[in-house]
Amino acid sequence: MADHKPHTSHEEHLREQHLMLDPMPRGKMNEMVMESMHTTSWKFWLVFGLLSALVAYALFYKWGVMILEGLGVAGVNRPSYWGIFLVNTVFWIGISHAGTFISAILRVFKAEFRRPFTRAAELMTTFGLIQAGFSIFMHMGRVWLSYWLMPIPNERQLWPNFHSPLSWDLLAITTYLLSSTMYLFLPLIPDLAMARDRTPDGTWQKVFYRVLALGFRGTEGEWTHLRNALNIFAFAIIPVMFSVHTIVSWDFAMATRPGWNSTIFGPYFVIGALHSGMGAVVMVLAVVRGTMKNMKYFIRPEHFEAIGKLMLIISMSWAYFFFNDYIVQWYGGDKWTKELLHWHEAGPMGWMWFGMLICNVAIPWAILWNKKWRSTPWLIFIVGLLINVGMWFERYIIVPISLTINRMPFTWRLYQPGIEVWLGIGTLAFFILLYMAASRLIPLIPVWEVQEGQMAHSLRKYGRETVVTVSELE
Amino acid sequence: MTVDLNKLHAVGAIAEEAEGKWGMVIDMDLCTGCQACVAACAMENNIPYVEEVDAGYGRSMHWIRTERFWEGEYPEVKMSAYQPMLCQQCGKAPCEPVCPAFATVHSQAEQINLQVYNRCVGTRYCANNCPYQVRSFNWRDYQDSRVRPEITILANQFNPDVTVRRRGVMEKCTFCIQRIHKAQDKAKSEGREVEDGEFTTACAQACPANAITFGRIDHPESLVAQLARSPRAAHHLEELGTLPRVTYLKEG
Amino acid sequence: MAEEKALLAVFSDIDPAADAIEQLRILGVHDDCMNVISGIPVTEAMLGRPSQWTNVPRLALGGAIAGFLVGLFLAFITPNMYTIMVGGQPFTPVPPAVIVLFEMTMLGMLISTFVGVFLDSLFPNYRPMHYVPEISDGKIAILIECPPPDAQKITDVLKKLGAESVKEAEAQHL
Amino acid sequence: MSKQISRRDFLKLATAGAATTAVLTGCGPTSRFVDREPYRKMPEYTYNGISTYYATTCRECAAACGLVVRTMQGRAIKVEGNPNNPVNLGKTCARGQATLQGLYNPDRVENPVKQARGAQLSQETLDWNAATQIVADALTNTNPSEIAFLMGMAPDHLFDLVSDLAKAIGAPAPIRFGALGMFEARATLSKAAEDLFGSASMPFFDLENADVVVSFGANFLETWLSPVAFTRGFARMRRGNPERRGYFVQFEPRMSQTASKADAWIPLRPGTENLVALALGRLIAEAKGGAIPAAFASVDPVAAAAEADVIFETLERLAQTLTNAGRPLVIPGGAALGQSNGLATAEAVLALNALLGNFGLPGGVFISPLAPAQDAYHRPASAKEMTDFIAKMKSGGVKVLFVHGVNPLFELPKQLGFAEALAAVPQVISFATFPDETALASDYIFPDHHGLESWGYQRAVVSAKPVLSGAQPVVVPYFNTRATADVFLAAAALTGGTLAQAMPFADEVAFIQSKLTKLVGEEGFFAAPEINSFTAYFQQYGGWWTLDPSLATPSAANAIAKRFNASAAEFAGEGEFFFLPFVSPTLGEAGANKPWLQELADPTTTVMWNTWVEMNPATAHELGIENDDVIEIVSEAGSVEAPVYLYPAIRPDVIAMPFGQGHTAYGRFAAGRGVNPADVLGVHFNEAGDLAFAGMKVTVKKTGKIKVLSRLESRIGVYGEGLEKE
Repeated sequence: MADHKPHTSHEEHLREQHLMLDPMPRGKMNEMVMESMHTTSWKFWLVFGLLSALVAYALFYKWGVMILEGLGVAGVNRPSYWGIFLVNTVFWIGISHAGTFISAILRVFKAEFRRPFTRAAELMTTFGLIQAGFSIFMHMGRVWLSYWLMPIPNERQLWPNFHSPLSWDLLAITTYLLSSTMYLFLPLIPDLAMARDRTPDGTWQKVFYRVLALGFRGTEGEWTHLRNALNIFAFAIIPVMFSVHTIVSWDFAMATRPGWNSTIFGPYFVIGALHSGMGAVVMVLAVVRGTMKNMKYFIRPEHFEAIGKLMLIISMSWAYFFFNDYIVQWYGGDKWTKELLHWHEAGPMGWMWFGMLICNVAIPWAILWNKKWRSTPWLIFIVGLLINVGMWFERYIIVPISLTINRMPFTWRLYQPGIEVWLGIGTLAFFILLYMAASRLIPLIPVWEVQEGQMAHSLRKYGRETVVTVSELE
Repeated sequence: MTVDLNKLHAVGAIAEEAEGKWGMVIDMDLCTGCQACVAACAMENNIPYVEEVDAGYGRSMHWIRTERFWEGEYPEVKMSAYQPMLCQQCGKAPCEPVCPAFATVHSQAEQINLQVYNRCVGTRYCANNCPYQVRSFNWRDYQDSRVRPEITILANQFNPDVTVRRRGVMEKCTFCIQRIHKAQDKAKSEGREVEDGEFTTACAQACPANAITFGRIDHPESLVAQLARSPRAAHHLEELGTLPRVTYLKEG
Repeated sequence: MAEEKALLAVFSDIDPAADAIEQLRILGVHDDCMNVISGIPVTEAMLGRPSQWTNVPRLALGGAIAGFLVGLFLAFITPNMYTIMVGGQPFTPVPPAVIVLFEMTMLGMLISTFVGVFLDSLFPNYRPMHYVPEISDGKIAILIECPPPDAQKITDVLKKLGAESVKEAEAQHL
Repeated sequence: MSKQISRRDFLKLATAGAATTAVLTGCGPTSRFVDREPYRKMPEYTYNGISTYYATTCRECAAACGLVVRTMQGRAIKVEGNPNNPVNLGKTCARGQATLQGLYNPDRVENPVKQARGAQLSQETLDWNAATQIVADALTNTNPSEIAFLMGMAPDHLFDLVSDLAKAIGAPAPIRFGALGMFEARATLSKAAEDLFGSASMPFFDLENADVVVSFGANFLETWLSPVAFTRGFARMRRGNPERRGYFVQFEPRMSQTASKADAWIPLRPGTENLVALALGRLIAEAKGGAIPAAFASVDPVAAAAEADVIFETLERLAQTLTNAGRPLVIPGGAALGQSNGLATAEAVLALNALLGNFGLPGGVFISPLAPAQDAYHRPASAKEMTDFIAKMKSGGVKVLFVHGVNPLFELPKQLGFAEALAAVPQVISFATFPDETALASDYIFPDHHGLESWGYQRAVVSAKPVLSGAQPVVVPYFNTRATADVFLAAAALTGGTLAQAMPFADEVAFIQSKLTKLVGEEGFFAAPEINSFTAYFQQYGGWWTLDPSLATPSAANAIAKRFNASAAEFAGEGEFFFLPFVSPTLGEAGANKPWLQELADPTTTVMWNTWVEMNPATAHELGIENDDVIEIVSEAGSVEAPVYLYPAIRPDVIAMPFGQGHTAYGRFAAGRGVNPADVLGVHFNEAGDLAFAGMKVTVKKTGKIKVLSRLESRIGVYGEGLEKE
């Protein structure tokens, strides 16, 4: 980017700031994106190798051990029957919400700043859901029979029990995983075609892109069908997204347990999911911007600034829902709920409760209000990280810490994580590994969408003021 | 005006007035906490022991346990009555609807809560949702002789009427359903009804204090039904509307 | 297509391409014999082209209805195949059924939307096709099918209107 | 006995109608046992899916509860109580239930072995002929006065046989001992009865029919004498009469399981039970008016209450309650008698009963009847008698020692020096079923069957009706074991001569029949005209007992006329804490090798699989001791280390510890687990010769180590740990 000069005109300043006003020839842009995929240093492969080893050990080997020996190698017990498995499931499903939020809601509301990072966010959705799936299957005592939960009958025509929130969960997560994968793939097709066109014959990448691009050329018909489909997806996937985390919350809210049996859990979980999801998006964007070639062009402080604003709003909403949940429970005066709230705050894991509030509310509010601070990639990366820590704490408080307290005080017992720590690290490593692999294989920047956006943006003078104008092209 | 709450909650009324209801009365004034019921239950139902570390970590698999609490401080300290806690065989069991695999269901014939071991996939949702926390999970292969060589010999004792559970399966008190069925089969083959007191559960059979009584709680003249009408009778966590089949007789 | 000839004219911008389309129409090339290939979505209106017909919304609706029916089957039919009482609830309670219906409807709709794109666009299609890779670099190409005698005339017109190149399109593996 | 019946006929009769639900079958034609066979090869009379029930006797303690064991395809499946047996009337305790895990225990002595006092169970197996020869040689080649028989507490057929054998060869009578007898202070009770009633018998306390019960340390709901019978009696006392609820008070420094069921638990200073009993007597006598009996004349109730650290008004109220009670009963036992003044306490309590006038009345005190076919009451050896025996061993007075059914290396206080005494005996032959400490320290182990594989009979100690409980094998022996009685009989036959003539029995069944002959024609639960039918019924019903109680009424006059010395107990050792060992209610003396008994939560602390030290939380906090801190308990006799359980219901000056763990052998479930409080017990006796096991003071030291106790309870939910409100 150009150097800052005191006499730089306002127009130039705007172009510098906004990707949409800083157009570049399509061919050049394609080249930058292809370059970003193919410029791979030894550091990348080192990290990639380490993560592969970690995934092989922490996820697959340890899981194998757990399958063979039983869940006794984990820390789950009576009464904390669920433990970190469900914490991670909820956490990863939460992460997956950011992709949909950015690419669907912001698309519907035509928030133009979304354009360069919709794909990065959608990848998080799909990869996050894969980890959520791992986590929930790990949690099962007899995972080899997990197909019994699918809507297929046994030989006596006994189908799964649709009274069970877990059955709803299965339907919702399956729907969401399939939808978000399709929603990731559809806008990817033109970019895969682009990559196909720029990949020399005779390489395996050529075959890869050829197959995945499905023969897309960009004819009028193809674009029309694609645009129509994307519009339908953008609208339809929003309720699916809301339903997924609401249903996840119902796994808890439907139970006759103190602290869980709360009507506000649905929206509270959804907003929490967005909170952690947005935090994860800024982390990913900061890393992508910092480590991949040419990304400083596509991902600019303006994007962090815009996401930062969203994060602030979501953090406030989370605080609102949290307080709503808290005060109703507190005021109710139920004996067991009171014990539970006391346990949250003053129990041996009380530090986590306060940590959650600091990470989810205090720090975001303290930093994100300032435009300059929230535009600073490393700072907002830290905020995103802390929000994710805080949201993980929140789920940890909801699952194993709340499970400690029930209506039978004789059984109350602390939960000490066992092998599930490894498994959780395994899912995190697998998520990063998938992301790294994807960054080498598919264009992380939806080039055609950026081009489309740049086409629509222009500067216009109103009197002395130069302003950005966006035209409706679709 | 009197309102029949059972009529208002129509479905609950079905469960409450159902035929074929087995029930239990436990006299807490008599229970001495001696653990005979626990041992008898373990022997009857092939319940695994989990050894010291797991037992101390809340993984013991007793289907029945005696709870006790303390009141006051020395020297005014008093121990509460021992309360044997086992599956309450709820008429409206919170554990049942949450199982995605129909592995825990309400038995229409016996009016108890069944656990179908071979359909269980181990989500442990039922155990979370059990207000009485009486479900136990097979955290490991406790009954596999490849894991525990001593099982090869100890397994000679296993009751062939009761399944041996493997890892990853939830289990709980069944009101000794194998005994119920045996008695019913015998009565049927002799062309009669099962008589009150003809058989009983392993815990009730062992209890040296006779604190546990088992029988048809829907027959008003049976001993268990008479005891359940005692002014000392109470259900545990009755306010949750689970319609427990186990009645406790309080002290005093 | 034995008697038809395919020409591929490549333009660098929208305006000359729109002009070319207008000119071609004057030359008697029917809209059905033209196709615009672009690297970014260019609306029909920009090029003055007739609206494209798409089946995607209809397929989506059909999929939604099918999904809803599957949901009805799961929520209301399957529990009656092997009736089991759980927690004193009815065999086919409505509130949980709403969730099943919603999820299955959405799943049906989104899958059929996705499949609709494939059906309408004849994906996947790995046969040789008329294409030049520059399109993905931002060029706009017009693919014209015309009788062989008109080919030269059309080529000349298009070149005059600013086409970067006009050549006989060869079907090639993409 | 006129003719021997065949085994087959015998068993056919023996199992017929064993219990209400019994299926009547016999066993294979060639075996006197029920074969354990693979399911594809079924024993005769055994049908797939149909259980066979056999009546027998529980051998887990000496109470002689009747069992009905459910077997299937030759495997013992489930233990149920024998509803006919007057001792337990169909009920069982946890230890009885778990006896199957002793039968099918992975750590049994599987063959006769030449143990040669090794640290591990020897692999050098012998055949039974060689084993019998070794026993025969030991019997013939040793000076009879230098042969000794050491046996378990149960008064059973083997004791009778060994007594006859000892008499025949002129050896000293067999000695019976058991840790339970030591902790119950049986010798003290019978000595008190002898002093006051003139006969050394067991007093019988009619708990069932009492309405106000005061117990001085008697843990009758746990292990004391006959816990199942007393628990049933307790239940009848509490709720048996619809008109009133029985009232129960326990004096004990620590709230035991028994005390936890009391309406009032009164923690008194250890060793002052004597004073409190006398004070109560005086208060009652004053309330009743008239002259104060001699027994209670010397005590000053206010001073006694002060010395016992009991509020005087509490005693006054209790005296009032007892005075007004219709059927008051006072029971002495357990740690109250295991003091230097234990005998005085027992006598004071019996005198208190005499004052209350309950002798011979329902809900009162009686003299236990003799069991059927018993000439006189034989009590197990007291610790003092064991000390004398050990001295004899040490001095070389014992050349051959036969040990059966007892594990003195584990059960006796270490300071008694049984290990050294054992080393001084040239030949030790053990008949242990399990490789316990004493068995491993023997020259040979000739394993006996497990109780469920054995024939026999056993006399009930605590029963209003005289009971001879019958035992029969319910399954074929799992291992290459042999009944000890058979070994002795075979050895006697080998020796030839007078011994063979004195013991002319082909096997133990013939011997048992010879003893039962006396009962033929007697009026009882069943009557049979001749011995064959009698023995058959005997096995069917699980024993023989009279239909009516035959309790004798002691004379009250002596009891209240005796003048007592009202002084508290003396304590040995320097230290700030009274040390109170008690028998683990779930493990008993020998349950540690059964995994399900280990897994049972202790009723009061809910600890599983380990030993703990109970300490008052206030005291512990003063000393900076927390839950699970391992402390060292130092007594004059030694020291042990165990983790602390902050027990809210124990006197601040008392620490308590369960007995039952701390094995160094005895199989995988027992060995190396917990500690044995007997290791710190000093050797002091009361006037009756019982060990003053609760008569010690100890010091406590923090070790800095931590051992987390496995508890069933939640420390959060029960003690509010982590939930402290500021």
